[in-house]
Amino acid sequence: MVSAIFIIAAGLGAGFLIGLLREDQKGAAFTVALAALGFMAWVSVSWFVALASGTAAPQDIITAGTQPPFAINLRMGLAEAGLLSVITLTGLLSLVYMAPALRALGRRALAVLVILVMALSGLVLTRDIFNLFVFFELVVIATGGLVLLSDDKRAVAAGFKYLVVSQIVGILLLIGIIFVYHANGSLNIDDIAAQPMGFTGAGLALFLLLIALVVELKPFPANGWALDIYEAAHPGVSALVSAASATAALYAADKLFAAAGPDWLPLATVLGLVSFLGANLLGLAQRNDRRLLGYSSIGQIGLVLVVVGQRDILGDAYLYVAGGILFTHAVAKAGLYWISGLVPGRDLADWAVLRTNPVLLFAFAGFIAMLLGLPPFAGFYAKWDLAHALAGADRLPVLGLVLLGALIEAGYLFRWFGFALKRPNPVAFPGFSTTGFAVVLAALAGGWGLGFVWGAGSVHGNLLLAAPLLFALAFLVLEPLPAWAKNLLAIAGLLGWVGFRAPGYDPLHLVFALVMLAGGAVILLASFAVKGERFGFYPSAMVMYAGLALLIDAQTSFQFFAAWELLTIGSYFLILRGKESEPHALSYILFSLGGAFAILAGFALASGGLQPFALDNLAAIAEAGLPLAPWVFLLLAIGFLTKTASVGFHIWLPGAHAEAETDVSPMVSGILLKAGLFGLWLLLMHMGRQSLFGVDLTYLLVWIGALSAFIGAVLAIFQEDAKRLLAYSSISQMGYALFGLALMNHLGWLLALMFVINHYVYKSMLFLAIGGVKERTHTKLMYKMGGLITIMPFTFVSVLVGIIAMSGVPPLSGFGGRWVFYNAIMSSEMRLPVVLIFMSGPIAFLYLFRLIHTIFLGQLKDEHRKLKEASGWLLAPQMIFVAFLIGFAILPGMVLQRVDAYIGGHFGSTALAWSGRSITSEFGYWNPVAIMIVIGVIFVIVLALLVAMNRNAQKVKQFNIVFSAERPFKPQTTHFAWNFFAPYRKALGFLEAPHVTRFWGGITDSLHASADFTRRIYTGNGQTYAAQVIVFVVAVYLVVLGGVS
Amino acid sequence: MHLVAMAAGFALILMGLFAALTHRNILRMIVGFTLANTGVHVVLVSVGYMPGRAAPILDDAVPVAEAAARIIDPVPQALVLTAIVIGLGITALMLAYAYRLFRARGSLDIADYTELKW
Amino acid sequence: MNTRFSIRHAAVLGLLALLGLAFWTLLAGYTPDAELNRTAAYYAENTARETGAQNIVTAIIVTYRGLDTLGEVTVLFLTAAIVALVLGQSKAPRGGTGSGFLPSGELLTTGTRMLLPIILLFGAYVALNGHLTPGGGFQGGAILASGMLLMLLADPARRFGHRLIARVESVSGLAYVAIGVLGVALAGGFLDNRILPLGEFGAILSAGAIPLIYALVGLKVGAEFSSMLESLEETEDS
Amino acid sequence: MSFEWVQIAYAALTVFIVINYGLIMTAVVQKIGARVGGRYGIPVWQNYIDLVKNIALRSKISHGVMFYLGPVFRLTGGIGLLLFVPTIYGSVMHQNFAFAGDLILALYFVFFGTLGMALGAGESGHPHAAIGVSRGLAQVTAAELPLALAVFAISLQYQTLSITEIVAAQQGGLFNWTLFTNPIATLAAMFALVGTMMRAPFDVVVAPQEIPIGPPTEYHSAYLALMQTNRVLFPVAKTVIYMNLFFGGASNWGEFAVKVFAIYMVSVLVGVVHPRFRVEQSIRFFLKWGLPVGILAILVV
Repeated sequence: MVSAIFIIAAGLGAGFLIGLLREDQKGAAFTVALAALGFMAWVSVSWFVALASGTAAPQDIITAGTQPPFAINLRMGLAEAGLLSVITLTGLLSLVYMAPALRALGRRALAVLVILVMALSGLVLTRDIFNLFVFFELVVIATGGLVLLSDDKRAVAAGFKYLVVSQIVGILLLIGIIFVYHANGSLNIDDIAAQPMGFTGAGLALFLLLIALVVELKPFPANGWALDIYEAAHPGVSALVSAASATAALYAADKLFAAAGPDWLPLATVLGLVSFLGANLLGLAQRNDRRLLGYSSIGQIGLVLVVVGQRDILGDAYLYVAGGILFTHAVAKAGLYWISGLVPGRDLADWAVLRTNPVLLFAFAGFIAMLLGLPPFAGFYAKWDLAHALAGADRLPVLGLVLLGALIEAGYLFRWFGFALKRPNPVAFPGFSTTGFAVVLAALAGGWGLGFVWGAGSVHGNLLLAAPLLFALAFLVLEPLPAWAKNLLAIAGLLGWVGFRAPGYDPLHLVFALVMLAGGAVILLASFAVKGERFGFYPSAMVMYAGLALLIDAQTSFQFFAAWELLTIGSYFLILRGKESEPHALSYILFSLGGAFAILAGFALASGGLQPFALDNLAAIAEAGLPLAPWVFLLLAIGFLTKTASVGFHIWLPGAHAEAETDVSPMVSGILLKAGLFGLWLLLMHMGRQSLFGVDLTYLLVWIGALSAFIGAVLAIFQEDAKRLLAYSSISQMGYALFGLALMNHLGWLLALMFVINHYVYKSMLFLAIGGVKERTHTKLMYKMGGLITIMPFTFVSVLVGIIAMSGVPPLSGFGGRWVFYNAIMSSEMRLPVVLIFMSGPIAFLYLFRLIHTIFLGQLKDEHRKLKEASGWLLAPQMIFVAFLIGFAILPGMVLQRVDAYIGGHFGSTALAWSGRSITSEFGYWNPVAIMIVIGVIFVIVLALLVAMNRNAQKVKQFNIVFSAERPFKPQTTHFAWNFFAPYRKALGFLEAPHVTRFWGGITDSLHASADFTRRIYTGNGQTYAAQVIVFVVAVYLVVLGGVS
Repeated sequence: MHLVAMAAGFALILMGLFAALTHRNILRMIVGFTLANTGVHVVLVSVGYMPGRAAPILDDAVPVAEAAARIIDPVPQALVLTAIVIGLGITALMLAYAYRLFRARGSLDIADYTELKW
Repeated sequence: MNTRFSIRHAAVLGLLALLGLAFWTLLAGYTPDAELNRTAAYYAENTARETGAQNIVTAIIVTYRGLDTLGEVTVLFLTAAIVALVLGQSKAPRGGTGSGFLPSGELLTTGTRMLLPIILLFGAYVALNGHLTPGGGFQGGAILASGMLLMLLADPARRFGHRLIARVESVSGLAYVAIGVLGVALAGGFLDNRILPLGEFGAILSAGAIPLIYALVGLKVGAEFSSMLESLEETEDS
Repeated sequence: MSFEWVQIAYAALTVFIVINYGLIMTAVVQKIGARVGGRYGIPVWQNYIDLVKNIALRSKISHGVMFYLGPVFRLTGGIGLLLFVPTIYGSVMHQNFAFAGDLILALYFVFFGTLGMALGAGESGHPHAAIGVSRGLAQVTAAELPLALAVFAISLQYQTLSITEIVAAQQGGLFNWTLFTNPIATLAAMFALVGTMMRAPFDVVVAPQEIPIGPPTEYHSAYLALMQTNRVLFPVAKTVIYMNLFFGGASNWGEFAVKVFAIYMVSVLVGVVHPRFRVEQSIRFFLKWGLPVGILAILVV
């Protein structure tokens, strides 16, 4: 194993050697630099591998043949090795990436780069505070030099501001160092006695030392200079600063915080939180990509500083957590900066150019996911453990703030991704460097690699080894295949998985598995209608299905949450595919992530930090009647309610479902919503009733359900957009299901189960049908259609069956749901919420009739006369659904009987009596077959009568109607469709007022406003920045002083 | 005595910072920082100083045997040398930047270089 | 100015007053050691034996804290390089520079001729005796550079070979690093000066590698300062 | 309850009786109205004449399949509703097909005819039809609400959803009727009755003056005949439910005739003394008066 000292020696040697070369030997100089950095990287990585695999022991390197503290010593441990690997590799890649700029500037620039990397390594290795200072100054000077690489004229000014601030930091450092030395009689970090946090002499000296190091981390709000560097410097340099320098500086701070002892950790926590929240908040108002990345870097480093502040509770997990976040951030941020070097424009929307290069787009998505700690990347495991440690140590405020900050960050990052995917873009990449491209890919690979390593190190098992996820990721490789081939594979995969897993499931799991996965396969039939390659569809869709598959399989809270995140991401990318869906996809992902964080907090709270936490243990918590039980319940419930789009969290749904592609709408509506129900069902199954401040939370849920059912229906009848109408009706239907679940009785759950199945069937069917119509008429506005029955008879039939089923009119399956519903409410105490449900029933009838009438009946428009029936691939699943609906209507027992028995087992209540064909509850009875036959017979008889009486009725033309004794001349004027329920609006229009939208809108607006206001502290004046740094230091000093005394 | 030196050092630092924070002329700012650095160096050496002892050089005056009792703390002196050189380096760099800025815009007013903000 | 004074200056004053408060706490809490602390004591007792240097400070700088010094040298190297970068980008057309200067006075020119050798000699002396007497490579180097400065003043149009300076600079740097590495190979660790015999205590050729290193440092520092002066000199409006 | 073939014959009989009863009753009601108004009025057999005339009509047109099926749905709905509910309590003959489902079935099957009718009218392409449907649906959502609540109330009261059992529970004396045991629920239900009988003040759906008879605008000949049949059958079928739920049911055809007539007259009486409501007015009316009573009904049970 090569001693780490050679990393430094090599760096210095190379630097001087390059100086020796002639100005014109640029090639040679470049080679030397490359060799040196390569060597340094090789040493670091080999150490990391050796230490991680335990084949080598940590090494202390002494210099001058004298033991510390009398001579400077270095240390190479696991953490150091990891950090060095990141730093040196970043340096190496940056060298390649910046090669043209560096060559242009001459060999000296190369020397500067190499020495910068050497200095950063020294920062990590050294155990001597003054030596630390020396390396710091080296970093400062080198950075100051590299800033010149930028062709941006403003960079020089930025560099100067940076030097000004570094002067102040240097002063503080030196004062701190010398007094610490005076107090301890040693400059060695390991000798820094843990001073009680008194502010006499040493304590204060230590404070100056720490605060100086913290300022080096560019903490909000004393960081204007850093932002200017990030914005103006060459992207390669920014990458280096953000990935390597910040990482090294953070470790330096970490070393001293570790030495300073636990009393100082709160300082790190608080400063970190301020930085994390502040920077992310201000990021909201940014339009310049590099500056935005700067804000995000500052935020992330702040987050790691928070982790540093938690080292007392993290224990052995400390390196795992801190490393997970820090490394992922380094890789992702470097990658993003490198991409920004390829993107010509500086406005966020200019990233739309990435669309011309799918690989870069994929990289972009990957890096964002890494930054946000989404699975399967390393940050995910780290965030999970962090949350659990915080919850375990009752540091809930910290947990809450961290999650809040993460949510804000998600806000601007995903908005940005939306821009990239949806904003107008040039047809091709102007000027595009292949080396840069390669470097980006390297970073991407690194990110995935980290994800794999962290997964391997996780107690929960490696997500990247989960079969469904692998299957989904495989589609990334298969992208070049034609859509039909991928579709075939996808369907096979889904069915295969269900077939493979189904035997192990209990009836309830089985129902969900069939609806979500087998059901997904059925919907995928419609995807055959799409020609071409359909880039990006299958990976997203399959990630969503993988998430669903894992969700059903989940045994522990971790597996559940990981699956939850996966299906959220997948569905987000799916929804984002829609033409107009940019804002809706954003609000979807934000609500979903918010919900996910609530779930995370809930699980963390429940587990009390002990992992792995089996889902069944929720029951134990409930039985133990711990005071935190209701809170766990509340958090988890909130998380799931965001997914079911219950009223209050519903505003994302209409846009998201309505703007999605034809075959995506049924997936996200018919299938995805069920994930929320699944979660709620698990929750209620395990935790049962919980009451908070005397309020029975299930009672609350009943109200929310009823309210959703009602509001959803009312809003649906006022829509002019067919798909929005269906979307709102989904809110209503989910409300029914939630209502049923929350009734907490046997029939209530059966009701919910029936809604899970029915809603999947008829909503998927209707979305496909309406989607088919839209693809023919190119509009979603119902009043622009009309009279399509003759042109699209099959579509009409499926819509007809769909609405009969949904409205609960006998004989179709919807009625069964209503019947169970009545029996359920009769055996429950709830009275008032029922009123809302009663009301929403007939209202559903209104919007459903509007749907079928204004599209298929009434007057056919001239421009639609030549249309054709929807594509056969769209009709195929619809016909399957029609068949199923009728079958399910006649023989509901086939599906429900086992489930019924299972639920009965859970409640210890008597199941329904499934005698022969009739179903009997303790209150009433119901015989589907008889109903079907009776109605059928009567219908046939009456029809026969009619035919007998006027078989010779003649078919007349469209306008042959009695119209005030006149013949209408235009379908537009004759088709009564727009604002169809005007009287209703007159009577109940006030229910339409968008209070919820205003509420959330108000929150986001105020966030943006405060961000835009606050960021004006960065006046751009170097002097002001310097003053801000001092203010920051003094302020913290006074606060801590106050805290101590 | 030593306190005087140290106090003077601190005073220098504050004065330097005051200059650097109030003068908008870049050169004056640099001078201010140099002043502050000098102050830091004074503080550094004053920490090592011990009344009534000799410089840490082992010659006939200070035989090796009794060195420990006779000399002052050598470490700060070693440190201060490094600090001085580094301070010099940064100052030189700042001057170069100042020159470059002046070339670019013909102004040395720090307030004129605020295109980057927010 | 006056209008701004009342506001900004008052604010800054208040701010620095608070900072001063912190400094004051340090000052008040400070009591000089009666005895050398353990580190210092160690040096006092072992320097002679371990490094054979009379000047303990030098021993510390070159050996015990050699890594610092190496970094320090690197700082100068970097600065020189970057200054060259910064100024190099606004370089004057070849030969054109300095031509605008009046030839400096007779006195200065003659004085330079007389003083320069002495200055250089003195510089070398200071550098080489660092381990015995106050002084050392940095001081020596600075003196050497001052000689260069004097020459430039005497004849602004004068140029030294860039290559030469660069060579000296880099070679001495490389040698320094090499010695450090040798320390790992032959002695107790990086930059251990005992790769050469410690020699007789107090002699000029003693204290192992220290004089060598200091000589290199002197050369390097001198070269670096000179190159900085050069760069400044060569900017078009000097 | 299980099925024997003979029940079909019985059911047919029920339908036959009810249709004729309806034809005459509605005519009688008309006549009474006329007499009150000082006019001579139609002969009581007028409905038969109209029926025959419509069937005999020669000009017959169709606007399409749904248009054709509309009346069929309508009448199926009427007959079905009648047959899913036991007509005469205690009589084996007239239990009809009540074994197929309980109260809930009846409650939801009401919509079957409405839906089919609306679809048929929709395909006629006549704006007045669409307007009529829109009005009708809008109004029914509010009007049916009190009934739903009242039904919930009494099914809680009797702890069953089976109509037969509910009727059984009301036997043995006038004061066992729900009317007296649960007046609030009954009152709520009556709101719904008045609101859904297509009579003033809630007949804006067919508002002859503005939108010539609304949904059926385009219908004629045999279509109209079917719908006419339904128009006499359906109210009776509905009234039967009310009778069974709130007025102790009927144990023989005489009682049946009287009770149905009496209940039906309620809506007639209300109708003749009130002007027509606009839709939003009737919605507000039901929400303001019907709904609270209904809520009260389910709260006090």
